Amino acid sequence: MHIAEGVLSGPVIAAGFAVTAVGVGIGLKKLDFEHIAETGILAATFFVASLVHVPVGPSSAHLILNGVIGLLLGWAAFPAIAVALLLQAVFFQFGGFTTLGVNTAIMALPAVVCFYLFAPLLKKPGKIASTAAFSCGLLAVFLSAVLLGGALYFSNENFFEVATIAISTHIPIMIIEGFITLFCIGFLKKVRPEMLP
Amino acid sequence: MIQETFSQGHSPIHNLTPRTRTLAAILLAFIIASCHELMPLLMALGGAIILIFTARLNLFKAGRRLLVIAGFLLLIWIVLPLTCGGPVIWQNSFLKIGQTGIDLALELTLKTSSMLLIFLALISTMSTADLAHALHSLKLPPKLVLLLLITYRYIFLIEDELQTMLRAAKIRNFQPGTSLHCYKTYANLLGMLFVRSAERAQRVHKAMLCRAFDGHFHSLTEYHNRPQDYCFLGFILILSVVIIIGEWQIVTLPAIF
Amino acid sequence: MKNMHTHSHHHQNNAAAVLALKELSFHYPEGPTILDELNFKLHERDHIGIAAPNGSGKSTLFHLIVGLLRPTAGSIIFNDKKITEEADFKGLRRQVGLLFQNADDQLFFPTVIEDVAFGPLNLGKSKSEALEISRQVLARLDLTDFADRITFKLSGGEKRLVALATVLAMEPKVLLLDEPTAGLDHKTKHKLIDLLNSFTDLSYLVVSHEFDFLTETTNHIYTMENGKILVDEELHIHHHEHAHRSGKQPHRHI
Amino acid sequence: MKNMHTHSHHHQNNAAAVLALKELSFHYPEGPTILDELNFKLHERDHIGIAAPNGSGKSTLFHLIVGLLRPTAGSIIFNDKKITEEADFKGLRRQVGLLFQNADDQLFFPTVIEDVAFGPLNLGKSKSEALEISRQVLARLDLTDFADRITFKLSGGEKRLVALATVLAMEPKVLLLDEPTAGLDHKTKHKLIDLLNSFTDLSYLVVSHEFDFLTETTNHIYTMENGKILVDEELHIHHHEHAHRSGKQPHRHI
Ligand SMILES: Nc1ncnc2c1ncn2[C@@H]1O[C@H](COP(=O)(O)OP(=O)(O)OP(=O)(O)O)[C@@H](O)[C@H]1O
Ligand SMILES: Nc1ncnc2c1ncn2[C@@H]1O[C@H](COP(=O)(O)OP(=O)(O)OP(=O)(O)O)[C@@H](O)[C@H]1O
Ligand SMILES: [Mg+2]
Ligand SMILES: [Mg+2]
Repeated sequence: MHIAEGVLSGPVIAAGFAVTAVGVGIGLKKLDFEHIAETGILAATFFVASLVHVPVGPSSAHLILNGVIGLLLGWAAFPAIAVALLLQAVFFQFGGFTTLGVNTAIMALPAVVCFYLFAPLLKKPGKIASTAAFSCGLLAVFLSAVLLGGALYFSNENFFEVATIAISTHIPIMIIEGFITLFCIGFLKKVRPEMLP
Repeated sequence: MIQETFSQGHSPIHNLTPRTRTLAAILLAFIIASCHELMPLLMALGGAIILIFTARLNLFKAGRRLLVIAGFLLLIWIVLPLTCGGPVIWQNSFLKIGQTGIDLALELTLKTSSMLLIFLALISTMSTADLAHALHSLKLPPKLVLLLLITYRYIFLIEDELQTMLRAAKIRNFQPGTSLHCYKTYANLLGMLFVRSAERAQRVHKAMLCRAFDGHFHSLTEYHNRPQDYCFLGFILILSVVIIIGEWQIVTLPAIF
Repeated sequence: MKNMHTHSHHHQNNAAAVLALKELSFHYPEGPTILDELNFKLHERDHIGIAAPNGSGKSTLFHLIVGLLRPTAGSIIFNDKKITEEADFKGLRRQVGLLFQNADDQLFFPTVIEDVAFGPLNLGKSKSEALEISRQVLARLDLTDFADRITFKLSGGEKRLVALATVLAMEPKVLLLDEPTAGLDHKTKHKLIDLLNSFTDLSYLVVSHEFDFLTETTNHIYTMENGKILVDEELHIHHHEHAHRSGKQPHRHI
Repeated sequence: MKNMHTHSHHHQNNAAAVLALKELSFHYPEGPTILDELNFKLHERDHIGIAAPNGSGKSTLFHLIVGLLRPTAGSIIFNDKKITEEADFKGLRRQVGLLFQNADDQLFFPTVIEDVAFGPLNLGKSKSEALEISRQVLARLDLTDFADRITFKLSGGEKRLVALATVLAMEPKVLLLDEPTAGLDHKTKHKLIDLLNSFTDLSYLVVSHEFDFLTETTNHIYTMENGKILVDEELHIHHHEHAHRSGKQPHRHI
């Protein structure tokens, strides 16, 4: 999920950089050197995983996974996502320098919110944890879609319909991300629970 | 397969230091992002095309990169003329096409494509390692630079792991479809990818300790500007000024400040 | 190099060829030639070893055979049928099992039983049938107790055996084994040797850098050079020595 | 097992012990005992091999020696000094280089020269000194042309050699090599053998499952069992045979 360059207005670009600077700042501060390798390699995994296309009916969508990365990294999701997005810009021209702030905020802010909302619930027994994992995947994408829509709308009110379309096309993806997050967290819980918060 | 298609090459652009190119790309991107008028945007597109030719990029491959934004542009060309109002250009009983939407769609098309082409010509012509060092010399926090270098180093390895696992699923007759079995399989595959990455991260951290790493990142790269770097920066400055003047002539001063 | 012939000149066998590669050529996009008009035949119950340097294209060859890569020229003939379409390869993959160079790449479910059952499920078996097949295969490899273990926490050797179980659960007629012994200790290696020698009704092709292992598990050893499969006479000496040895030590085989 | 003694009984050497492990015990949190009062001495210029089954604790032992894990009991003595604090281990790690079992874990920068220079830079060398050292080490390993290559595009064997270069750039006195030959072809293996044999002024400890490799590169081969390092007489027979062989073929050594 990203916004192409040239679409955003000056104030929105500035706001995006402000949020991202704060988030990356907190993330880097919390990132002691014990965890630099981990964050870098998980960022790489996040980058690669988001290239996976899953079938959605006759078409396909690529995964977003910011819910999972939020649960795994907490605030460090900010620098990790910023780096991954810069690499996406370099490799695929998804976004560029001016949109880096907004695009990072769109993905990382929901990741951190979901971390605070759902991380404590993952340790609870069966159903609660599963529901939390599913909601985490769903909500992270939903919030990202809303932020993306908002960034478009605040850039130019004429983007209202475009923003609405962008948000609504993400509805099936939210559900799929919910399931993927549910199963993925279930996997981690069985195989390497110490990775979860 | 992730590839750095344009990073190798011989051209006046490839001969510039990565720092010069990065600085120029960032400057131009922010200037173009703040423009709204036709003339300066046409000039920006002209500049972008000159840069693409100077970088001697394979035009076919470069053109294909424009497809990245094609979907989005198609969407706005369909939606905006119908929804933004303004003087009516054409209408029937259901639809009304307005001038405002067309102007906006044109502005976005010019902006997006010129920014993409500039990025392609200046940034995609270096390896990401070079970009990281350039950003370091432009005062990006060292920790973030190190993160960028590590992420870049491992994406290829991890992509390879992912592709191999997908192949392993394929030879066991896995067929993707819209089904829970499919999503569950992908989720497990990705879970395994995350677990393997976390294990690898532990080993990498240990390997870093073995080489006396203490959290401080020292870059090896030093940049020395050569005449061509100054010439190029001069050209970029002139282009920027021309674009800004183009924008100013129409927008009155108080509106910008 | 004097004492090397291409495979087709040398190998004579009157049994039916299960798998034949004809003038197979391959290069990665924009890469150099990896396979160059390679000819090869695998007959029923053939147990063939390939020992060749790093990068000579062994893994690539295996991936071509099961259709994970497509040849740039030449053809793959399986059970006398030329395989070209993805649909044909799908059928082929049910009968040709590939053990990857790295077992970790092949195991992506949390528990062993889930992983082994994944293939049969994809083949359209019901859950209970898939579980039944998986249990049988695990029993055959002496891994019954592993069913509920977490795959990721297994040792290297155990992972290799479980990966083999996932392949066998597809009930293949031909096995392709890509460096099955790398990083394994002697005990596990011998378990693998015994296992392979018990596969009398299967044909298999093993890639390995370890001649001892190849001589104990195969009837012929070839090498790869310049994109072709060659017979290496020097290696054949090893082989005959082996035939003699294993004749004396039948207890090594199941 | 009859013909096995613990290491300390057997190994006699009057040179100074660079590294001594005394009654070293270790288990992972909540795991079984991996090392059990292990005793071991490495003397100056000792070239020692360890061949032991998967999971017997070889990698764990190496990680303990360089302080990546802490023993649950016993002590590590380096240059006659007992090492307990992280600060001491930091000093030790400058002199004891560990080659990891997987080269990809050890090469974490995009380009070869950056990676090799990373250690010297961390040791406080200036950029130009670090570059100078790195170039020298690469030249010594015949890798001069690799300086600007991208690490992830190297072949397995090349990665292993570059990983060795990153270790040597720290100018260690002792090398710990964890399965340096896994997955390498014969040519690269021989390059490694020649290289190790040229390290006459270093002590090293090599873990490998390949006896041929150990006999060509070490003077003693031990095994590990029940958390201890043991002398395996059977292996020593191999060893003597080797001593004889390499005496005849001095051209193998640099
Ligand atoms: N995806 C790829 N893209 C481009 N080149 C590749 C790719 N995979 C492998 N190669 C190259 O193809 C050649 C053959 O590789 P392959 O993995 O088949 O060799 P191999 O004989 O299996 O080697 P090893 O003994 O190391 O496993 C090598 O030179 C390798 O660098
Ligand atoms: N991080 C860990 N946590 C818990 N147990 C571990 C961990 N790492 C290794 N082990 C266990 O410790 C034992 C020794 O592992 P180690 O890796 O030292 O063996 P090794 O002799 O190097 O084996 P190999 O020949 O496979 O490399 C194994 O049983 C392994 O499962
Ligand atoms: Mg291979
Ligand atoms: Mg080990």
